[in-house]
Amino acid sequence: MKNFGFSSIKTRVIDYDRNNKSVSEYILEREPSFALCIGCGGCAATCSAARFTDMSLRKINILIKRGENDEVRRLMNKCMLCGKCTLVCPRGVNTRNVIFLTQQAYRKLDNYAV
Amino acid sequence: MENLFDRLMQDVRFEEGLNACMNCGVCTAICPAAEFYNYDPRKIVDSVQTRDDSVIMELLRSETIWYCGQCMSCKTRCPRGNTPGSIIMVLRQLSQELGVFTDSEKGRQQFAVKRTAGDNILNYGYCVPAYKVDPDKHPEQGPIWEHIYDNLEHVIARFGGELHGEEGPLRGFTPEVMQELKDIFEVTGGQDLFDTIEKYSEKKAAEMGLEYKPEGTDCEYFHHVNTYNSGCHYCDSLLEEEYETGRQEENLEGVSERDS
Amino acid sequence: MKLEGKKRIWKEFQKEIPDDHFFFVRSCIRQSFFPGSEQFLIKMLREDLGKDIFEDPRHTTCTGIGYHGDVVPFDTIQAVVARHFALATEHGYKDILISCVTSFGIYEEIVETWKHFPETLDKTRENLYKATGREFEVPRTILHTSDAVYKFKDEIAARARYPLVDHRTGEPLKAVEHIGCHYSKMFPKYGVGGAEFPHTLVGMIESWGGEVIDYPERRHCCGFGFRQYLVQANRGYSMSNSLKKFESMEPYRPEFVLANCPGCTMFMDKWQYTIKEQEGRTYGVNGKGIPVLTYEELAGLVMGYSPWDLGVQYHMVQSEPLLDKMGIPYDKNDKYIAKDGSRMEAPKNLINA
Amino acid sequence: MPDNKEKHIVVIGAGTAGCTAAGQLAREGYSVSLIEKEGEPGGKINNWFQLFPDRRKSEEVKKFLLAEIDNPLVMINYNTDIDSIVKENEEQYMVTTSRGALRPADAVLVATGFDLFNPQRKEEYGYGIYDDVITSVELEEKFKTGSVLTSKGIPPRRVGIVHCVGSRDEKVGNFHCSKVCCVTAVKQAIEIREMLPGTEVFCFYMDMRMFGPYYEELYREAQEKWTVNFIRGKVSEASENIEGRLVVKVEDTLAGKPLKMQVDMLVLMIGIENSQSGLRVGKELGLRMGMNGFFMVGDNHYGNNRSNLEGVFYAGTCTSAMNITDTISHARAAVVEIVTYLKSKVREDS
Repeated sequence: MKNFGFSSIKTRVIDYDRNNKSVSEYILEREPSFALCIGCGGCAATCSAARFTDMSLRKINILIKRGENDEVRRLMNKCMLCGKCTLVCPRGVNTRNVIFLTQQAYRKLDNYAV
Repeated sequence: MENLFDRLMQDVRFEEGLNACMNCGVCTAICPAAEFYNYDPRKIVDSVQTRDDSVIMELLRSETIWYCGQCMSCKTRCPRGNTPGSIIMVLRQLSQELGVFTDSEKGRQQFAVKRTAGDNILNYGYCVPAYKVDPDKHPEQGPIWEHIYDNLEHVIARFGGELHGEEGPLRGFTPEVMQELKDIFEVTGGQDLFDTIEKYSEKKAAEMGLEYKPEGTDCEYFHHVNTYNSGCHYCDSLLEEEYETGRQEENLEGVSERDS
Repeated sequence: MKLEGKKRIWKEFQKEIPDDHFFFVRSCIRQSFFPGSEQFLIKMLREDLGKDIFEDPRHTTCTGIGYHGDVVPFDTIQAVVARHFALATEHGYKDILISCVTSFGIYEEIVETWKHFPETLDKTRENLYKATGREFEVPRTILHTSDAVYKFKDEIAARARYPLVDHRTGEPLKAVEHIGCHYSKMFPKYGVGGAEFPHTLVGMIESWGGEVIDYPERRHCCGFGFRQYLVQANRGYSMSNSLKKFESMEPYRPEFVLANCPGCTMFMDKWQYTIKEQEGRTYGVNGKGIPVLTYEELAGLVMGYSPWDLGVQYHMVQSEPLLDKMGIPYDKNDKYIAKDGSRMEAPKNLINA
Repeated sequence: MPDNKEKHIVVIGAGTAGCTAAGQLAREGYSVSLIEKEGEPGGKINNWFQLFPDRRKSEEVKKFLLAEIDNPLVMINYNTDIDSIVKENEEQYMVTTSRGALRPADAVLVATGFDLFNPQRKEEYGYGIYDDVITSVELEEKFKTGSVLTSKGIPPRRVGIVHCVGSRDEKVGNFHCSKVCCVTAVKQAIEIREMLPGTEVFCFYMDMRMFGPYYEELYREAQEKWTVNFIRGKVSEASENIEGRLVVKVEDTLAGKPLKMQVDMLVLMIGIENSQSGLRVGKELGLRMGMNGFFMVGDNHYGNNRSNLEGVFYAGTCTSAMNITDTISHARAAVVEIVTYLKSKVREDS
């Protein structure tokens, strides 16, 4: 094949119909408060990890719901499970447990896939 | 020094293009660049409207202002009458004037744009005349282009024209016409911008240890800026850096039963 | 889908298109990549429709690709465009007919800027006078060449020898139209039908017997992106955007794409080749490519002109499947002819050839 | 009941504001002519099935309005348009309707209400073109019939709700927020989920403006109990795919990425504008207009029933977007203003 010097690029649009939302369902089943997030960003503002990385719990919450799993995997490992986010959430979302369940869900997802 | 925001405001396109953004994302939703680059025109407008010089300077040095393809689809939809595409054009202009465009990989490409479309204007009176679209540099134009390029005189003649003739397609321009174009560039700052791009590109080439020639497209620096792609502009690039599982995901259905 | 809804919009966004006396301005891309289209436009307007279309060979590029490639300042392009206006003024023309959507968009942007910021008009007059000694009047109307073809579409239909129908079944041919972002997204009022449902190409296709497909990515950009194509390292952006459109239109099985903008016409054609080479994908029926035509080429085919005199053979995706459907006769051997009238060797590896 | 029958007030519009004010004025003993262009009272309330935030049937509020105007002092003129209003002398207005001249009016109450935004003006959403793009009002119609089906006659698997259609949008000339659409969206989302438990609902919003009592609670209930999904971003365009499903493009601004999604039905939360018939009355009278297209009130804080004309007052949504509760309060406040005004006139006379 000819060398064109470029190739097609993978889209970064969230394709909601194609994405796998089972992690979100897994969390919602076990931590119903997950549904209550209003995206205020209080969690992200207080987050210890966010000071040193591009971790944003607000964003993770949204990305889980949209099934953007690769990015969630990348971001969630930066959480230090300090739990400050849970203290500030105005909607009473148990954010610490959400992260916990997320990690659990991906472990299961990835293991069962083998 | 003059405040950067005020300097941007001197351009009528900026004044017209920036009202008050409410971060609705209607621009990003249909932006062809946001589709493929790690890019969000909404965030650029939001950054600019902070009027914070350090934020603006960061933009001027960034990759992000160079992702826009200027399709202007954003203008059609914005409920606040902003034109992110125009704002970005003015940011790019300033980035070049200040010489900070060479700080970014995508910004450095301005040298390639200047040496091709830019120089074509003053050399031939066209932005992209057929005879300057070398098939070797444009393999994507395919075998039909090789045919046209190699037989341009015949192709133009078939449609009643004369290559470099007095009128019709790909006619040649008289020295008087070319002089008028040059004079316009001289009077309106077009030549200054060309010179600025050259000056900072030459400097950057030296810094990078790449050969620079005062004209043409045959030097290491041109080749570098025209072809180099670090690959870190896309969503995948972030993932590859930090996340290393190649596993395909499966549906979690059934996991919950097994879990409980 | 309810067509009445679109018709209502089309009625609202009608554009005043003069009947005669056009000052013609060429496109850099068109005269280089498919010069047949511009030449046929002039011929059709002059000879078939009896119109006055005037061209001053001293008009240069508008510098639009440089402008949107960010190497030409706004002041500079205003003065270059003003010089074109000066040429029109010199010959007494008030209506500019532009053969390029990029230029068309720029002319609109400039004229609108002059309205909103009169000081920029003064400055442009001063700049142009200083550089060239020329003076100009702001034109009465700014027209894209497709506007003119749209205006005369029914007259063309009246001369149709090969309407846009499958000549064996009488079924209308299905077509995709691509209007080009700068035609009406920036200033919807300058485009026939506005920004969301432009009618220019739709009107032609329907008037000539075809059927237009509305597909999800219809409004999406072809991906030209100026610097995103000019610089080789960026071309993935350009191709990926076209690819997205092709994937979206594929299920509708279009027979051809009718494009408005020179860049779009070229890219939607050439990227089909590159995508085929790189990914082995084609988007037409039976593994073929989808021919991408200009509105002049289409008008000429409908009116019965030889496809090779229109220049359809100079696209990467060849039009024979479409010609066969329309029942247009042709001799493949006449496609590539040299200045002296002799036949040249046909290029290899074209799509649909 | 005080006897003020000699004094006559013309109330233009028999919607929520007009009916409330007419009834209250009659109870104060004044003669009222209530002018309504439609054949029945209630105005826009007739469009609605259930009301936010408590989901009571809109018919109940309509019953209240009917009871209000069931008073011998209220003379109702249905199917009647205003032809002209002329200030007769220092004191009175001569109102001529399509049915003839009325008795001179000592005060005029403009309660002309609102028009719903015509979503055809937002071409990018394809209303009137794509079959399953409907308005919030058309969804209420479906609720009234007891079933929500797409144009293909099947229940939608997924419904998208677009906030701010015709509101907060310079492109259509409306800078203002229509206030009630956010909570309407939440209410309708719940109703859909209730009626069709298998249907997913997505609300596309820019800001959730839950300004009234129990609105925020309703929003929370929508998330908690009904798993309604909320995506922060203004929908940029809708189109139809080959299966006839709608493809919605939006930026998920909280994720910072564009998002596309197929829905079977797209509901447009159309905003509130001053009504065309109200604007004609305003022109006839010479009422001052606000920048937002509604009538400009005498004072934003303590005079929002007053107009620029002596003896002409406002009630309800001709001055700004309002919910029913606020409209009724505003109408009652208008009565207080009118009564005070008429009494001051009596004192001047004597």
